[in-house]
Amino acid sequence: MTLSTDPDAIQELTVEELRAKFGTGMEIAGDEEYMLLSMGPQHPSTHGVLRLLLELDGETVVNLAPDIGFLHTGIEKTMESKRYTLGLVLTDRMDYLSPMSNNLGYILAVEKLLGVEATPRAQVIRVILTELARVSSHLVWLGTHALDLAAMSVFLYCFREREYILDIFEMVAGQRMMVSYFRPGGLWRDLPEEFEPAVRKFLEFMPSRIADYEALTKNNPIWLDRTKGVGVVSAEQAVAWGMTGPSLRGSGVNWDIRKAQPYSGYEQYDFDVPLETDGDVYARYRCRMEEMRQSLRIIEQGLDNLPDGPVNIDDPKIVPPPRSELGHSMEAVIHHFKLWTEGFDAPEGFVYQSVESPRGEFACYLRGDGGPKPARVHFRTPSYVNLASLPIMSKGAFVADVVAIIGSIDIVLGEIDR
Amino acid sequence: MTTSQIALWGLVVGFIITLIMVTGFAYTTLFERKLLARLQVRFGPNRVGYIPIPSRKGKERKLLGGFMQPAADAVKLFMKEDMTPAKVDRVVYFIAPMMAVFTAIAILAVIPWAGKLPGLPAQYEYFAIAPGINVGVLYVLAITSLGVYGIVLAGWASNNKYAVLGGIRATAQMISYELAMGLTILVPIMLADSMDMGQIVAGQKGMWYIFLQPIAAIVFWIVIMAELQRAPFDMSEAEQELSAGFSVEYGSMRFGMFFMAEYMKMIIFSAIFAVFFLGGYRGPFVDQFPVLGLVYTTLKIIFGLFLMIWIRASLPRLRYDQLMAFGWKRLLPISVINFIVVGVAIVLVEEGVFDSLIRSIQQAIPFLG
Amino acid sequence: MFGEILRGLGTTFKHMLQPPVTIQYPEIKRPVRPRFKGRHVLERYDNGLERCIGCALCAAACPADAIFVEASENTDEERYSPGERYASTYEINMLRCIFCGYCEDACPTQAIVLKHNYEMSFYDRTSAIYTKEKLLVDLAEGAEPAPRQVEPGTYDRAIPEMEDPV
Amino acid sequence: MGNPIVFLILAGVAIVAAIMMVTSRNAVYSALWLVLNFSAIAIFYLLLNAPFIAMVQITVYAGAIMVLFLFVIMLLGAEQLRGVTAAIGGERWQQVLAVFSGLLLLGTMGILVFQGMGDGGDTAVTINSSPAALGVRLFEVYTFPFELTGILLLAAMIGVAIFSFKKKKKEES
Amino acid sequence: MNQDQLVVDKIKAAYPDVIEDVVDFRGERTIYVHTGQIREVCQLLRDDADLQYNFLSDICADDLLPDFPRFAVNYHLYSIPQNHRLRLRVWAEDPEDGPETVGDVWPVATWLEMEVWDLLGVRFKGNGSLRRLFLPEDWQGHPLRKDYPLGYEEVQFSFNWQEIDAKKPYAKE
Amino acid sequence: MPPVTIEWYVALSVILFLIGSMGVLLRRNAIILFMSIEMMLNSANLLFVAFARYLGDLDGQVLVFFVITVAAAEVAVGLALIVAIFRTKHSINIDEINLMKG
Repeated sequence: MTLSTDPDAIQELTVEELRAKFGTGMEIAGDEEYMLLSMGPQHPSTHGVLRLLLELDGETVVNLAPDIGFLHTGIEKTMESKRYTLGLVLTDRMDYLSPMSNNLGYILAVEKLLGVEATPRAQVIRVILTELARVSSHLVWLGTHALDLAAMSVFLYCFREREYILDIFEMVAGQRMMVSYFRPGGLWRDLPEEFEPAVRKFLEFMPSRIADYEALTKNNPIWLDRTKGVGVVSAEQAVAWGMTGPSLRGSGVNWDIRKAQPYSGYEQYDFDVPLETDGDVYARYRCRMEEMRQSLRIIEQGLDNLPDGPVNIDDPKIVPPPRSELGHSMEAVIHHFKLWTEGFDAPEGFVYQSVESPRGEFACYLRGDGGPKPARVHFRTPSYVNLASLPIMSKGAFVADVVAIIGSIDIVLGEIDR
Repeated sequence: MTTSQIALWGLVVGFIITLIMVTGFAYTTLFERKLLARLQVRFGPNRVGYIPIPSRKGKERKLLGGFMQPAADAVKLFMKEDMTPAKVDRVVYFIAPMMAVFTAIAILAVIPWAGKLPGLPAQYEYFAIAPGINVGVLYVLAITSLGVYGIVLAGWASNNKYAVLGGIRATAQMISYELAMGLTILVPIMLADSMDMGQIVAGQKGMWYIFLQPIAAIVFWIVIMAELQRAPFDMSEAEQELSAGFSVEYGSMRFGMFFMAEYMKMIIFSAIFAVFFLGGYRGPFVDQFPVLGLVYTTLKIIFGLFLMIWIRASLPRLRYDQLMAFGWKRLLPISVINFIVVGVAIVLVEEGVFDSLIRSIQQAIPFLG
Repeated sequence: MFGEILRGLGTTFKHMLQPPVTIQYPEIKRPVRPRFKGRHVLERYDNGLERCIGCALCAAACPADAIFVEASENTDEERYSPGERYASTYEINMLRCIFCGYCEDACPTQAIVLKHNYEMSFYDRTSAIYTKEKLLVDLAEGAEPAPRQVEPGTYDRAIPEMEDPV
Repeated sequence: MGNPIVFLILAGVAIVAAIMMVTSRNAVYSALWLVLNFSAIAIFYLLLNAPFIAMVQITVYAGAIMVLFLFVIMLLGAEQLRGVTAAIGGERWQQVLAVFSGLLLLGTMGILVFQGMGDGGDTAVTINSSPAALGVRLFEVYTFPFELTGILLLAAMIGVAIFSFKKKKKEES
Repeated sequence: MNQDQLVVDKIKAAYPDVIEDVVDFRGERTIYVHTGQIREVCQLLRDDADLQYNFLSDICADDLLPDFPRFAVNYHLYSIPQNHRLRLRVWAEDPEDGPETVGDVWPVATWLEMEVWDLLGVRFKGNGSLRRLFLPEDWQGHPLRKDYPLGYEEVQFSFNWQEIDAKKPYAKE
Repeated sequence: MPPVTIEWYVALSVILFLIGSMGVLLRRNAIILFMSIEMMLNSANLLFVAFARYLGDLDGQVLVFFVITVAAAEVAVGLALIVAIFRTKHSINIDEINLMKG
């Protein structure tokens, strides 16, 4: 709920009105002794434009209500008026920290709806890039999380490595963040020559960099004090509140979609799913740090076993013909024109495709009505669902802990508000 | 010297030192930004005021990059609109930054900067604004304890919940850490058998107290960081939690005054740490050339600043309750025990138990002057 | 406890001795990768004719509706591009462009290409409309400018032979 | 015992601060005026050759006790009394009693002062009031009271701790 | 026996008439459940020892405007122990009289239903916290509905610059 | 200008004490009331120190030291009481907190 009319309005609401507004599950108890503190949307550590309404007893959080919608851009609605391929660019802009995962989720849903499957080479490339995106996303998470706890150097070190990954993305897709590299039926183009050496180099230096971050965080007594036993969420609570990703695995529930319901050939890779049982901020931190290492393993296996062959499926109804054919094949020209003006028609029906994004289960619900544009697109974004459990995690914590907890569930407001 | 001469001396020297301090504060900010940047593999400010040096790679801003940055900052702060938010308590809102700066400057009075410089009045044993005060250490404690007013009043007057939280945090923190501070300060006092800062420095001839009392030195350093509200103890402004805490409603030079107070206090407390544990202005050949004392003091201050900034770059922030627990449950017992141990040890030394040990250490490190 | 804190301090100290990684932007520019999608240009053939044939596929492919194309008929007396038509108006609203590169993909003649220039800031919003004059590349050395008069039947084929981009 | 001009200025500051403290509606202002009053008195101590006491006055009173007051005022948000009775006033008989006893005290003082005015002069003796001398006196003559004060402080500490514990228990149950 | 079939059998055993249709598409099973009994079915699916659909992945609604019933609500269920996905789909003829909330089966449903209500206007019975989540609280209508009027920002080019610029709501100096 | 004698200090001390006692009698705000008491203690302290100087005896200063200690203890307990009362009564008006029930 965004208050559109009067910025002061929230101050003037009575406790009963507040309770009515913020409803069950996250209600404001409303005792005069407590102080209402509005945190955000312009606040250094709400990771964008999240607004939290805190009810404080001294510095202890009695109640907390998240208020979102400040970044709502109506992506789901917009996509209904875009063709399947054109809608892809919008998915980049949801979780802007790992656009590759979003692309993958959407593209897999489109391919599922069309009933096609990408070529083996395309699948491996997708996996490599998605895992790179996962590492880069976790780097931003670690940096901002550490910054929330005022360990400011980690932030800059993380961004240095992230820069390297973004450079790889630029090398591959021509864009650093809004890549739109995966296309229905395959990829935009094949990998460039310099891709493999660059990634190999990354694999070489990254473990020592992770060790550097851990030197500043992992066993630091202050870090432990700040993270251990903070924001605890039990396994039952985590499942009941729909938490996914490292936040869920930090509570000891072993569920990783890459393992449980493999897509894009994840079953061929040998990797572990890091699991912690404490369910606190520190456990989630440990999970993500370990996930970075596992991602590096996956990337290495992908590079080692990168098959040859085309990156796009051989279906001119879905994939535009190669440029070299346009000059001499009338058929190719027709397909090219038809694809770029009308797109392809998807069958009637609906599909639901989940992928494991760095933040958790990213899923795309896609309903086709036989035409070139989706009739309904819905994204189940992990940050949005994970945010729901913020009130139960923060109850009884301190204001400073709330900051740590927000950091630990790694929310991206672009994805929450869509 | 008559009373009025003493007062005149205090005024003149005080004015000069305050001026130096204000410049020093500006360059401390630059030092912090530069050093922080280097610790984080960045450049730091290097645009304002540089000497372009042609190098193989082309134009690089190498030498003295950014040495005019403090001036630019000052101009920016002065040029900004000096606004007062609507619902603040105006009087207190105006007083608070002044209180902060006042307490920072007042401590300067008793700090010894150098030994018996040439030209110093005959009865002064060392160079300070007000030398020879027999309660110098207590004076430091007293003025330090007033330092909290700037923050508390700013927090309260701003009529902002974040500011109030910052103010309350600062109060509790300052009061808690002052205890440990008082108890650790007792250690050099006991060792030097005087509360005169100059006597404490003089007492460190041949042996800095940090080597005699490393525990007290570490505790005192931690307490200094807490008193200064420096990371990892910067509860009251806690960027990530309270956005800017007590100073959230301040802007332009009024904010600049808080900034000034903080950085001047950084310098001053580095100096105080040097006086108590690093032998103050003492160093090799300082007895022959008293002017060297100024150099040593400066070097030791820079070392202190370096340490503060380095720690800030490396450590996460404590939580408020952990900070209090740390102060009361760790530092206070440590300093109490340490203080008792030192007391017993001094008596034993006076009885002559450790004579040979001390002599051998003194022989091992003669360079400390 | 102190050991770990010292390790952290050591890590930052280690970094202090490394060269900074930031780039002093206006003086030193980071080279972009060959595939980088920057500012658009409208390409020409080596002989000076425009590649754009005014098919408006780019406009259709644009997810942001940022391209406006108006096509006119080529004549042999006044020939801008090979084939029947050319773009008499070609505009990109850079305020809307998201640099996805779909226009480049859709273009059947490799006329619109996203090049490596990323310094496109402007002071007023009207400068954000990139007209054809702004987009069109400069003539190569010795090439004739378009429009020009040509022998009839020389430039019939609108879509040239092309190679797959790397 | 000090320069009369300095005395009068400081006395003026102290008295004005005291009056403002009592009459301020806002408790924070009261506290600030009281800090000023304490500081003035601390300077009196300096004039009276008691630097140690002066420093203790500032450290303990201005630096700790008043900060504690401010802390509590801010914590409770009790800058001003809400509703019910006016900030100054009380009941009629209290006002009468206050004024009466004030006048009584003032009269006594007047008599005392005018009787003694002028005979003493600056008879003060210079004393060695260095912290060391004070400490010797404290520990040699007043050892027992010193220990008693320690016990009093301990008792106060325990009392305060019990207060805060009670509150926590109530919350838990 | 495969999980898909087991689910259908279990539901049928407990509530014989509740399943309206079962559809398989691209390897996903959709069970059309009678609107009135969605909560009971969900409870069964979560609690049954062989099913254990303990994880509610998502709730999303469809607006199938020309058709009737117009709204359909999808519940994407997942069973972590069985590693199986399932979609329940219910029809909502009148969005104001939507299905019952499943917030007491999976607490997160309260949060997810809020989004559905905000964007599509399907009101879940018993969910007391339906409020504007993404949109300003004074927003009219539900934008993901098919009959929601679409706006279009006319793109400015040099030929229509003046015309559009004149209509733009620039701030007054 | 006559020299400053001990009477001056007596006078100042009495005036301060007087103002303090006025505050105690007239103010309703428990915290201000408390502060008035502190000021009365201080006026006594001033007298102690003045007489210590006058008589050339350190005992006065020692007593002040004790008074300050006791005052610190008193403030700690008193403020804790005020906070405790405020939590139950939501008021620090002494007229409203004079009942003996919680």
